Amino acid sequence: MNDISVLTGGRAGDGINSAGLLVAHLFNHMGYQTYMYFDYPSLIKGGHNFTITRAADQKIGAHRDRCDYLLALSQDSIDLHRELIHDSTVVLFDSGRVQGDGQGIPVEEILNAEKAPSVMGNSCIIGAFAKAAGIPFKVVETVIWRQIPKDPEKNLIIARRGYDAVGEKRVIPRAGDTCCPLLTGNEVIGLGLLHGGLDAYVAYPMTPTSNLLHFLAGTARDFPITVVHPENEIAVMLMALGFSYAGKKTAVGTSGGGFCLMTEGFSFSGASEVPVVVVMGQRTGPSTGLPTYTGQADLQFILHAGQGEFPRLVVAPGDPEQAYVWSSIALSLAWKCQVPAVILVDKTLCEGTYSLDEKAIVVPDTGEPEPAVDSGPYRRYEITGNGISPNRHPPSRDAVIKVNSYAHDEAGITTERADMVVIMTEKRQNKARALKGETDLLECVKTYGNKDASTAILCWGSTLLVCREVAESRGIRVIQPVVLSPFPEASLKVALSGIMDLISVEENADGQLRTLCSQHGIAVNHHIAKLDGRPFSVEELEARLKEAI
Amino acid sequence: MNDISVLTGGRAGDGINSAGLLVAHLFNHMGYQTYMYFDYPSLIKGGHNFTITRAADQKIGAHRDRCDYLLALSQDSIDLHRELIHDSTVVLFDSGRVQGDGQGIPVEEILNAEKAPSVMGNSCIIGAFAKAAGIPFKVVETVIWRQIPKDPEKNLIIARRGYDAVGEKRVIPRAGDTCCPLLTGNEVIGLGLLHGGLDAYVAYPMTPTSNLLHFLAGTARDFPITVVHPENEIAVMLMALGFSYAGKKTAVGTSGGGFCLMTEGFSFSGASEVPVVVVMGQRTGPSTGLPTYTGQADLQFILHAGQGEFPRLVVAPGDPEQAYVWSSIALSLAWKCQVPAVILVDKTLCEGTYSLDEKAIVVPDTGEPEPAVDSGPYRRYEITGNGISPNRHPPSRDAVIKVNSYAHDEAGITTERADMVVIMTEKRQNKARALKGETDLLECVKTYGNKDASTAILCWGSTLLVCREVAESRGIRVIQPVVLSPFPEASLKVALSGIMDLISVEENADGQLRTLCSQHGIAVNHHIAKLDGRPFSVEELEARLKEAI
Amino acid sequence: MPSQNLITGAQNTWCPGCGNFTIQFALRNAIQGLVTDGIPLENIVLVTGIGCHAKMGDYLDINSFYSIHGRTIPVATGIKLANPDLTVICCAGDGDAYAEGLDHLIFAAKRNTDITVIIHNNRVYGLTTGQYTPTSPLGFRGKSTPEGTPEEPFNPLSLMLASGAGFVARSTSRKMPHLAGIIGQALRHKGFSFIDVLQICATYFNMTELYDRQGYELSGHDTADFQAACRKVEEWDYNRNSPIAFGVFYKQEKTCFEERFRRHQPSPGGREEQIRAFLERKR
Amino acid sequence: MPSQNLITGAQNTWCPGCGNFTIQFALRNAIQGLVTDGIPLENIVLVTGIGCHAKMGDYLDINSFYSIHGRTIPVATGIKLANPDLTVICCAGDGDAYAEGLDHLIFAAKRNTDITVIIHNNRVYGLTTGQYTPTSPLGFRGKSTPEGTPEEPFNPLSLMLASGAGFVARSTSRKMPHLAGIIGQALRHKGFSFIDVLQICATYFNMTELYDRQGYELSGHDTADFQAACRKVEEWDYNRNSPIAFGVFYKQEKTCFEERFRRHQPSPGGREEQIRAFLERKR
Ligand SMILES: Cc1ncc(C[n+]2csc(CCOP(=O)(O)OP(=O)(O)O)c2C)c(N)n1
Ligand SMILES: Cc1ncc(C[n+]2csc(CCOP(=O)(O)OP(=O)(O)O)c2C)c(N)n1
Ligand code: SF4
Ligand code: SF4
Ligand SMILES: [Mg+2]
Ligand SMILES: [Mg+2]
Repeated sequence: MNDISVLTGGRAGDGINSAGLLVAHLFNHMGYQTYMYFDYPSLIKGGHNFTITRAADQKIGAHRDRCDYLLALSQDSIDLHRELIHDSTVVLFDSGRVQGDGQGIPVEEILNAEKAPSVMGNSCIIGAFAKAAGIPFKVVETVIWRQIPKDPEKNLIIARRGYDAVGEKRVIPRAGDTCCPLLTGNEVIGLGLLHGGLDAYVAYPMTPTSNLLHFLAGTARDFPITVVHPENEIAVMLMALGFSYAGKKTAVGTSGGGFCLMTEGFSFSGASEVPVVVVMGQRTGPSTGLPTYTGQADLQFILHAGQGEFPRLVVAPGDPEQAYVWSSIALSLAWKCQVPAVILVDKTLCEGTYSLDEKAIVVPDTGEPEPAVDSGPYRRYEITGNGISPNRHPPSRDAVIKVNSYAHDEAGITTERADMVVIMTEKRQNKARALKGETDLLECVKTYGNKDASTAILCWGSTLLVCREVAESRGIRVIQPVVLSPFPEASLKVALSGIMDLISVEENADGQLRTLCSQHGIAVNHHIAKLDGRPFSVEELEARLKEAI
Repeated sequence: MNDISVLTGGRAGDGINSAGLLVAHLFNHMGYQTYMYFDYPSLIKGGHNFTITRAADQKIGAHRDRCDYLLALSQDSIDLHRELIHDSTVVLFDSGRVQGDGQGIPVEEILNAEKAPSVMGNSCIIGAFAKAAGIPFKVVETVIWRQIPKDPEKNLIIARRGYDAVGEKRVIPRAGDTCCPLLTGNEVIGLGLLHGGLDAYVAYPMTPTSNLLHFLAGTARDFPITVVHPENEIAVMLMALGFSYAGKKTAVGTSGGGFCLMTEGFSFSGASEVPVVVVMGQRTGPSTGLPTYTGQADLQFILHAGQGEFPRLVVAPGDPEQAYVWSSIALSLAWKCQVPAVILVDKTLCEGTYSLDEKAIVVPDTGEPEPAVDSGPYRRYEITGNGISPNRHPPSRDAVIKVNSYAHDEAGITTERADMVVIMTEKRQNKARALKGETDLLECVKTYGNKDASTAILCWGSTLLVCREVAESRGIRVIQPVVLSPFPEASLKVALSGIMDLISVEENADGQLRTLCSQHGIAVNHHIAKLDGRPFSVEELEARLKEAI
Repeated sequence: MPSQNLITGAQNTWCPGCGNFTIQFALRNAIQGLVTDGIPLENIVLVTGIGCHAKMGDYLDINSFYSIHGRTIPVATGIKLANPDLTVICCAGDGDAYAEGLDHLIFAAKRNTDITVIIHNNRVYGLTTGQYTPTSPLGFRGKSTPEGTPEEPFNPLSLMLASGAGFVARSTSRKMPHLAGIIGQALRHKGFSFIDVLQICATYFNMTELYDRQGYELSGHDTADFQAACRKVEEWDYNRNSPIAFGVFYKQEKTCFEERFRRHQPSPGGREEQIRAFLERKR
Repeated sequence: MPSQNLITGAQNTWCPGCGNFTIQFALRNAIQGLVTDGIPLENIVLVTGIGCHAKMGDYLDINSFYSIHGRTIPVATGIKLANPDLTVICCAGDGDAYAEGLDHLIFAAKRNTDITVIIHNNRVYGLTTGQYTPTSPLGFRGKSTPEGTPEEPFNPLSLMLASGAGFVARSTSRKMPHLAGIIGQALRHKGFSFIDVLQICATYFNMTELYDRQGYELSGHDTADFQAACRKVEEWDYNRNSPIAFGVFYKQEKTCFEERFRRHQPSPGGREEQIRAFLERKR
């Protein structure tokens, strides 16, 4: 079995993310499945950035605690990662900047000789890596032509110089013929929303969803969508509700701190039945915390955010294919059921780069909202069997469309009548049932690994792939609820049949999914927590699991 | 047993609240325990307002579905309350405005004759009521002198005219000699905070806590406190944190919508360990909902508000004495443990008026924070045994005091180091334990009613008094957790011993306390919900309980 | 099917003598004027905040979005961006738009979003029973400031001019035809239009006498002259008792926010093809 | 015990060439000047937002409150009200104070809270890697606006003058002594002081050439003349390439916010007696 890890390190501003991505593309064109973790502090230049690009024969989404190649553009890249280096690690470094054991490449000299700008240094290192790994230069050519739009010719010359500067060290074989698109989670979420019919995206920048804003702003060239970056998150949420009222399928994106500012509008969406989708990218909290690191500590907040009670859809995709599918579903169901929806993700998924398995992307048809039946004057909150009223948008001839944050009657006029308040609360409860009916048609709980095992890992969100990898190697089961509200209690209980030992793996201290399960009478025996903002490595989870069982 | 209800109704602007309060004061001076419910829609003039003033021999805090006296200043006051009127109801009305069966009083004529302004109409009706109820005029005199600071003489003349205009109808006996202070929940909370050492109060007006702002703004004449009403709730929360950093014990007040805007600052308080107390008055949601009606649908939101995980104190007093005691405790413990605290109340408690039992107010001494030991340079987040660091305030010689919303080291400097992030998370967990240790010393769970019963009502907040009344008459138990975070699981389980049938009574649809209990392995058999914003009447809860058991 | 007079059946709960009645009818008349001009009624949307003013959403029988406190403008911006054919009006309070959500107001002016904002400036929080607002005079004794406010008011017109607003006007609920006229002009102005309406709060801040005594209608004022507008709006600082001008202070057409968004024509292959093309580039 | 040079040991992570270095040392020097004047160092508090600018809180070895994004000013206001003896300084970003939390800035000016606000106006969101802010020029291609921004910038100085600010100045990270001087004046001004610092963002918006070419120091300008200040700040609109003046545009002493709060002397009986008296009245 092939399993290769490449650590690429340098300072912020050195383009480490791009370098790691080129490595991933090389593997991709060698027929591998890839995953790239990007670790960076909250600063713009300097500091220490690194990527771990991993390649394997089967789907992966976690890094390992060792590296086979280390590409060092800074001294820290070696000094800070000594524990990842083992005897057969191939260390390549920019000899102008780094001292160490391994193979130095005189990047600056090469660039000077070719009169190339310093940004092309990465191509030099990548060339050297390819040679050391025995990757044919043709593959380098393909990747550079495809992935470096700016002056690929010159970059190729530089890469060739790097290629020629070193010898073959540790040859990696071709693994197959597949060549997947490599995408970040943010890009996949964006595409899923676009697939679902997104008309508008409104966001204020905040890690880890800023890149979703950037991505969608860029796609506004190709897709009929409007992307707005307003003055703050309160404006974001309320603008989105304005778009929605006017008939546009709209999403917003943020992280915990920004979501706090959206909660009032979120409750408003619930009360007024003006739908909206929130892409909520978790990072390490509380408060500003570690802005560029990951976490899963906002689940309970998201489940209960906003004053009062109203149905909400919360989905937590665990891998890029789920992210595509469930982003699309979240948008469709939010509009079908006229509820707010949250796509709850985190830095790992948002900013990780994955090989996308296009065949695994099958978006179920969630059906269209029932068409408005025109009987009598239009009433925005008409009482119907399932609690969902015809949703019309201005301009709509002969219809006066009134939405309202106050308790209201069917026409949307404010009321303080006790009976009407109860009727509208029951309407929302009816809608909650309708929403549950919709999600019951979908595969809300996924099961992986050994279906006969009596031990299972329970996880949610981006830890899925590390849990799968560890579970598969240990012959245990993985159970992942993708939908967290409405809670898929019945399907989860089915998925749990035969399980004697249930271990939750969550990047939080409280065991928030565990708590949610206990509300539904599902006992979790152990909670494996992770608190430092770094995702689990395969080895770390393996060790933690060993302690637990 | 004496049990008398008086409904006073009129239009907004007629001073119905004051009229009802005068009735309460009459009862108070007749030796009764009183409670007054004030029902009003969200408008300033017109509409229909009413109070139900109830008097009994023992402590009460709920209204009944019948009235013994009806004082009608508007036609609606009779027409909308027919179901409360029974054969022996004494109906008194302003004959200039109302037509009906009962005794009319020519208020306008009397005022004209005495050249009194129209605001004095209430005194006329009150006089009439006193006569009808056989209350000696001396009592009227006492009450008017004490409670009407503006021109009591003239008011007394008018009251006398009312007194003389009717005959005795249904005489209520003197019940005793006690004469309690009559206070609204807001006033009691304010006093409790002042008792606890409040230095500053910051709020933006929002029902049902606006009157707490007004009350404290008024007390700034007598107490050394600063009261600020800033531009919005975001400013409120952050200003409060500024006060707190500078060494002032500070509280803020709001309702759900305003709290949404405070959640980001709330998480900041948790992360930076800059304490603050939030008085959170629930009303009917979601969103703007019914601003002047009650509800208990924000519990789960409050328990989880803000991104990330951090300890918080949440107390939900159920009667005015608890409100006093626990407001004081919340402030003390928030400062002792350096955590954010929430006093979770609702419109019923905030705006209801109660006879305050001063003897029942015993504020436990929660002790002082450990004094700062000066060893080496001051570090705001010094790691200590219990997670609580010395809290110094500028100006503080030779100390640099740094607080920080980012993950930080002991000195308060931003860090992104994985190990330090874990250390600080563990510090917060330690503090959570310290906080739990503090609350474990207090009576976090209250038990009332029949201690041998196998059936119990589980309630929280302002429903306590209606539950007590019903439970005592049915011989069952009432269990009320006053502290909701940290959850007093052990004490609650002790309180539940012998209980076979547990019924939660909550003014929400989801059964939010029930959910919380189920997380702790406590099963609630029935949930009695109330959704219309009106508090339970005694009769209604009795009937609902009968259905349930 | 909206009613002929554009008034719903909802029970009106403003206090007797409240200036909101005047604003209601002035706005109704201005809207009827637009409809006469050929704007379909269904193309008009009213966004309101929370406060006494906001009940307008219940009372006018037109499309309405009864928002939350302080948040008329972002909603209106979203609606306008979603469909620039709509005529979007905000009825906001002074607590609403000058305190809780001031930032949005400034950004609407800056962006020149083509919406009309009517501030029911009664200089008090009406619905929460009488606290000071950013335009209450210094020393105002409201319920939250029993000893008098500790701050001077700001001048919303100066703020709007400094923010780039292209239509800045003031009127009052004491002058129904004047107000209707100004609203009519604002609705027809292409770009952001701002009207500060000095509204009588009969219950908590009845300035009838002041506005009647000090108020006068602007005449001979050059609405194209920015400097002149700045000087004119400074005449009254919302605090002292100088003359109070009513009318349009400044008017200038500029490119609107929504015009600066490229409206993309869906490509022939549709979304799926675009997605496939994108994925292809990522291989 | 703060270090002699007032710089902590925290690793500095600003980009090489970043204007924040200049601001850091200018502020440090100005603070040292205050201390020389006799203000105890421990009486000085720095409040920062979130952004590159905000790292100042880590780097200066003085009391600091590293707040959340957009929220320096309410915190500073709370601190100042709590203890008027403190000297409170805000280091805020343009995203921070002009977008996320603009309302607070205007209210601080309106109230004349005696704090000093330094805006690190690099006209870009630095820490979130380069999006437009309210002072970026029209058409700025940031990551959220790859086709160029759809809005014109506003002029923060005009806004501050319209909001009632009593000290309005501009400087730049290109002029360290000038900046230190202006900060020194601001710190000594009794009342709200505002400094817009045109700061170089070496990475995302390097305006060195523009500021050096177009910038000049105000001289012969009457800082007591409000009208003149208004005209002067309009000279450059943060969009086009007109001359850019640095210096104090306006300066006026007025009553401060915190002075208008009655500071009550605790009554002899203390709280308990007051509470008892209150209860007595409620019987
Ligand atoms: C977030 C939030 N804070 C506070 C309130 C309570 N509230 C309702 S109306 C109002 C003030 C209204 O004042 P203004 O906007 O001037 O409107 P007016 O009633 O004077 O027309 C407030 C503070 C609220 N609904 N939402
Ligand atoms: C509520 C919230 N929204 C968004 C962010 C993300 N964020 C961090 S810094 C920043 C922008 C900083 O820009 P600016 O204030 O101009 O500071 P600079 O980095 O340019 O100094 C943003 C949007 C946040 N931390 N909090
Ligand atoms: S309180 Fe004032 S603004 Fe509100 S309805 Fe009454 S008069 Fe009008
Ligand atoms: S991104 Fe710009 S503002 Fe931030 S540190 Fe770098 S140069 Fe300075
Ligand atoms: Mg108002
Ligand atoms: Mg900036």
